[in-house]
Amino acid sequence: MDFSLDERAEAFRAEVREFLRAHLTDEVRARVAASGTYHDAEFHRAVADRGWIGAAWPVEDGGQGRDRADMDILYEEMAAAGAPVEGLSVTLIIAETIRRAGTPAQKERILRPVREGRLLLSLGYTEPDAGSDLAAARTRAVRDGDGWRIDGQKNFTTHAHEADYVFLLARTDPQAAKHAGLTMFLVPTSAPGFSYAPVHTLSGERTNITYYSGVRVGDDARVGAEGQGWEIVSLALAFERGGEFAAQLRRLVHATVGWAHAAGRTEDTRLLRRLGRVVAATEVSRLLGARATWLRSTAMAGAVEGAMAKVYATEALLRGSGELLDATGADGLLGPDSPGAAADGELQHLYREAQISTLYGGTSEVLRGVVAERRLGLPRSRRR
Amino acid sequence: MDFSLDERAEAFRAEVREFLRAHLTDEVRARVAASGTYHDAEFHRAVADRGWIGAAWPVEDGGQGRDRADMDILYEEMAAAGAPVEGLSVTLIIAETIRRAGTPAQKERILRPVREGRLLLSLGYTEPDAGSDLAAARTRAVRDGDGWRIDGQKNFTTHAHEADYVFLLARTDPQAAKHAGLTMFLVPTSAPGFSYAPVHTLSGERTNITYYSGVRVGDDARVGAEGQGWEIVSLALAFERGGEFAAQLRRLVHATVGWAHAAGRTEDTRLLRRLGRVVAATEVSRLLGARATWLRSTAMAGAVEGAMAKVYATEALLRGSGELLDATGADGLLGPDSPGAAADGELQHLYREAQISTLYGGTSEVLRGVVAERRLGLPRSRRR
Amino acid sequence: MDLELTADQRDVAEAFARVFARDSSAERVRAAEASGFDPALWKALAGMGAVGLTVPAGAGGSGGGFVELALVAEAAGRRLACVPLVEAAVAARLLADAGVADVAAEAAGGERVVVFAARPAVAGVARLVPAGAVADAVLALDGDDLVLAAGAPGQPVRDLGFQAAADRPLRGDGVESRVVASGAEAGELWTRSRDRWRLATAAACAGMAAEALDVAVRYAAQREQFGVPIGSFQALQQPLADAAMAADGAVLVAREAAWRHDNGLDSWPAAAAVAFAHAAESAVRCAELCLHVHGGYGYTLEYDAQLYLRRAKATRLGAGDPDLLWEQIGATAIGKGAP
Amino acid sequence: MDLELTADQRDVAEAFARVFARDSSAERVRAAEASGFDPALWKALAGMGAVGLTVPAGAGGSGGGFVELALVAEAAGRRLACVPLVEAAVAARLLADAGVADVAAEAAGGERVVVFAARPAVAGVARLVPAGAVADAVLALDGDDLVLAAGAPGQPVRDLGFQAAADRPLRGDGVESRVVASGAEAGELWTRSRDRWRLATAAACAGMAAEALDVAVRYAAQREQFGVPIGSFQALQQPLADAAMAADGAVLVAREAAWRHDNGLDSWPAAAAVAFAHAAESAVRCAELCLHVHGGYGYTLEYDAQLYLRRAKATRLGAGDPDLLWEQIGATAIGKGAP
Repeated sequence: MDFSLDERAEAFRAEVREFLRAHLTDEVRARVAASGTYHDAEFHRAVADRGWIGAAWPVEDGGQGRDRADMDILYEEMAAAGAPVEGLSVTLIIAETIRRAGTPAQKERILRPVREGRLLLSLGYTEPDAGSDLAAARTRAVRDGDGWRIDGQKNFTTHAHEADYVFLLARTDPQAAKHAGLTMFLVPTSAPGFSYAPVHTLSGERTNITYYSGVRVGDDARVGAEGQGWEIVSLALAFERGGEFAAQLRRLVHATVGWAHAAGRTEDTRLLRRLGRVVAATEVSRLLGARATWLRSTAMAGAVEGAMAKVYATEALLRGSGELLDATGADGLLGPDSPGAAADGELQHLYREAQISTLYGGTSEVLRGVVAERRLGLPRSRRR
Repeated sequence: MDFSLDERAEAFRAEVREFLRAHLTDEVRARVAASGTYHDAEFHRAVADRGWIGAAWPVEDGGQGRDRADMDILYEEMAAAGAPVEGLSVTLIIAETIRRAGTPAQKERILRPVREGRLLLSLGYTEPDAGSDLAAARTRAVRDGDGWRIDGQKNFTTHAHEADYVFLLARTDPQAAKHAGLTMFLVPTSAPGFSYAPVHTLSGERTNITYYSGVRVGDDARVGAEGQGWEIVSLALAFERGGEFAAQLRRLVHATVGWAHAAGRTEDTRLLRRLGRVVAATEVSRLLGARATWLRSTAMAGAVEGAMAKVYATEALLRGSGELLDATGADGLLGPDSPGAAADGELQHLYREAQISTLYGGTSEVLRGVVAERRLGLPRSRRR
Repeated sequence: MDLELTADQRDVAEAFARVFARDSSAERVRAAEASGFDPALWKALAGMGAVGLTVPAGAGGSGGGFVELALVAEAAGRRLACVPLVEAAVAARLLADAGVADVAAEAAGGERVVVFAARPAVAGVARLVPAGAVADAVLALDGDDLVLAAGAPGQPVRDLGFQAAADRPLRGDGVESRVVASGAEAGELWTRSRDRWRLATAAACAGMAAEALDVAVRYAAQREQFGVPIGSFQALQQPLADAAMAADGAVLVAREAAWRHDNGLDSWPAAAAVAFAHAAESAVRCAELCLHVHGGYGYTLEYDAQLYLRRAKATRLGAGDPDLLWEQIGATAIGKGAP
Repeated sequence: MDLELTADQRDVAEAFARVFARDSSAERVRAAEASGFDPALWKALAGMGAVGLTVPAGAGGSGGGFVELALVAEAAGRRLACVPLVEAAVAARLLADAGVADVAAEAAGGERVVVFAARPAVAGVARLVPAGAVADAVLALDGDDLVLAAGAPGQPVRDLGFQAAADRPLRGDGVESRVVASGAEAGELWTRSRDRWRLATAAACAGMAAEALDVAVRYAAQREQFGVPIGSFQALQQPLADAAMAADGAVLVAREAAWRHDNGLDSWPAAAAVAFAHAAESAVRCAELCLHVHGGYGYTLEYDAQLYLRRAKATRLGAGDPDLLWEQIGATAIGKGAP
């Protein structure tokens, strides 16, 4: 039993922190706040310049052969610092899927530009009537000559307005069983017939609704075989991790501690009790996340454990951010854009953001069902 | 809108309190604690002597024609004082059902002795394999000459060892649909073939498992028509109320306030916060219960509202008793039988008792489902 | 006991429900969101006598009770009305109680927007007063003095609850201060008004809780996932049922507190504290659940869930750290000794 | 990072799991319930070196670490062992650290039952010490002194957790007192031992949480209601899944705290506080849920659910009001300043 990260990993953490001090400037933060996009092209390229995009890929794929734990450190530190890392994160999930399941030509087209920070990818899974039920997608892709014609609509295609491709789940066989009639595509956002409209959210983050109106793509846009869309989604979902959420809790602790000192509340027992609970939840979340990473690194699966880490951390974030905001009283009414805001509005911002955390990447209810069935071995509930 | 109880009702409350001061002696309390039975024959008869058993029945049925609110006051004050009122409560639920659905001969046999405190009745619904699913009862009643032969087993037949009858739900037609093959009986505990074994519980309360081995009863033991057992159970369930649970919360507040004074903890903010929450929950529970009673008195139903009052109060009791016990720290380790126990062990006792409160009379999960369907109009969940 | 509204009460509740449905529709709330104040709605309410509802008829009001105010506040909460109804109604009544007849009449009629600050001022400034960015005057406790401070509206901030919150200095340049009461009298007047603010705001919170729940239930009943309405999943039914208990309880405790007040029962301030603590918590709980039930949509600004969440959380925060209130309720129970 | 146990650690865990399965079966626990102490189990554990596990080999122990003790405590918690394993192991190590060689050796070998009191004495009495009703001696902080008080076992009480709790006077008639350390040294020794008690007791709580959850899941998977296993209802699956996260988390935080201790990291006392706070809460939560999942049966003395509930709640209460610990954890985070 060894809970330590090895020396190399610790050195990497130090390197990431140093990088953030240099590159996560107030200017970058201001741009992110103004755009509502948790992606910043300049910052993104600086990360790429270090070779950290795809750093866990083998050297023959252009990576640095780092372990997964290193990537976790990267995400964790970035999330804890509030760096704009969502575009990077989504891009890597898709690129990783291409690396495993793409054609040589797709890898050629995608992997190097991704590594170099020149290509941004976005997810097109969910639809207005689908929500958590991804396999209910109705966006159609129809054979058209040697390619495909795509018509439909996707929700929550974050970064679509600056991305190069959408990783799009479409129905290619409406006669086939729900999960069997799907195929995955990589649709260029430059294609005629593609458009988007911004969707603004409670935390100020911007996402998009994307429209596909007679969008033509070649067959080389297809990822995986026809009818294998669900397998590709499942593969991609396995690359979503939970480490960021423990890091969000760290951000919450950090902001609260800073505020307590600034506001002279370091001995307020009401605050201390609530903070103590969040500190403990942070440690538990960190370890649940670390366990999932370790299991994945040893090829002992880890998907259910990842779900556990995600639900535990995000529920703690929702509850804890609400309670710590309560501790600020009326000063908590002010957000990041108001002078005199408690913790510069960070607590309020985290409370707003926390509302979505228990929903995306699988709602808490769906994931608890996964845990009940696959970790506890309980009989399947009659969900569908 | 008028939240007051009328003067007559308030006078009745005062009368009940005065009665409790006179009759709920330390001797009675000691007997209850020793026997684990929340019924005390002497106390029960004293209640009967006041005419309070069946007091809400019309005068022609031997009652006092009181309103339901009076009966609620009676139960509430008794529960808040910790009086042994469970035997009385169960007896009245059954007697009320007989009064509505029994034959004239059954009414003759049951109602007067019940009113006079000479007859105790107990419930035989649930079975080892049935639990919440009462309609799954397997205890068999088979036609046998002009009567019935009963074989089977019932769980949680509280007071069976001192009761005169068990109100027994039995399967008379195993071929019929689950809910259609049931019939209700009033089985004398003096019948040959009836036996019981005590079952002891976490709170020290005693209940019983009852056995029926070739028990012979006449057809006059049947309550309602053959095959109508489920209708009779439903009728009886409607007479279960929720008022006692708000009273249990009052007991919890009372015990905590007493302890805070005795232990010099009246300014402990940790205690005050938790107490404040329980005080609020007590008020909310009281009003939810009063609403259900009021709706019933105006014949606007009130069953769903009763379920809401029950779940709210019992969940608050479970949470609140646990948190207030926490506030006592290590002194809470001692129970009612140990000198030096915090609050004379009452907080620990209430915490133990609270564990069953969210289970009997419908589990919180089942009742929340009822609320979701009947109060919120949500589609039926796939429970069965 | 009779929980049914009287005919008069029903008339009040229904009349105002109609007004808010028309003049505080989702579109109107969104239009008023940036400023936190809807002047047309204010005018409509003032015209119906809502602001002076509890001010005696002789003092320029309608001579109603807090039960009626609670019913109006409940309806306002349901529609997230962008007006300081409770703050102004409590201020007008306070001014009438204190014998400041001229201002009381103007305040009651709504010609001047005068609002009560539910937290004492600190260093001569009433901080983040709801409607402080639009009010003509603020009534606040400044040390031992109860001060009516008129002057230019405060600098608006983007407050969580779009309530036109702003700091209001009680003295200094451009502020016309008038001490309405001092010492023990000021304390008594202020405490009584704070408790009235609590009970009426509790009613507003109860309305928010009930409406957020209704919005969630309507969505859950029609939204399908995995081939069935999501409202048929026990995983959502269970928390929705719990929310229904909390919301119904909030309506009951708020109305009862108002009833106790109007019937002169000594217990009304304690009831007001319980009502506010429970109703404010329930509003946040129902709004969070409402957002969650809506999935990703709930998080977008296009849906109303986030509006309920923000107003509910802000209303709760506006009274200060909720723990202090729970402690106060506990202390009251202990102070009464063993019941 | 490698969360797998080493071969040695696995041997320890498995060997003790076997011992507890045999010598702390449900029957044995019930037999020991009245006294709160199972002498035969004690003897078996002592014979395997469990009591002196962390005492250096030269001082009569096995020279193991707190990771091993945590693994044994976890197994003990799973089986509700009726022995003061953690209290005695911590006491033996403290005596060795303090150089009280003779008693340390006897305590480590289990010939004398010497237990550590995790709360300071009040007015010269160590109150409600687990195993105080059977121990030959108690180690407790009495003001500025760390006192070893030998004497007749205390008067047993019927404690919630069937842990043979009793008050132990540290001086007076029939008590042989020995001051082991004084002043700052006593405070340091005691605090370090209290933190060790926390991490090992956290492990015991994690074991209770995990086992109570397993018991609940096994029952939910086989018990049928309404024609299907109750474990297929989302209404039970959801809280069971939450309990699994809490329980797995408890095992991880407890083991990591022990690992930090053994690796000499300065952060181990803070980790021990977090581990105890979380694991004790999780144990109560899992036990309450276990009882609830069993329906009426869980409430009867025939089923084990109530035993887990009582031991879990008692272990938590035994450390005092949990709020104080949460506050301490918060204060530690604040004390470190902005991280």
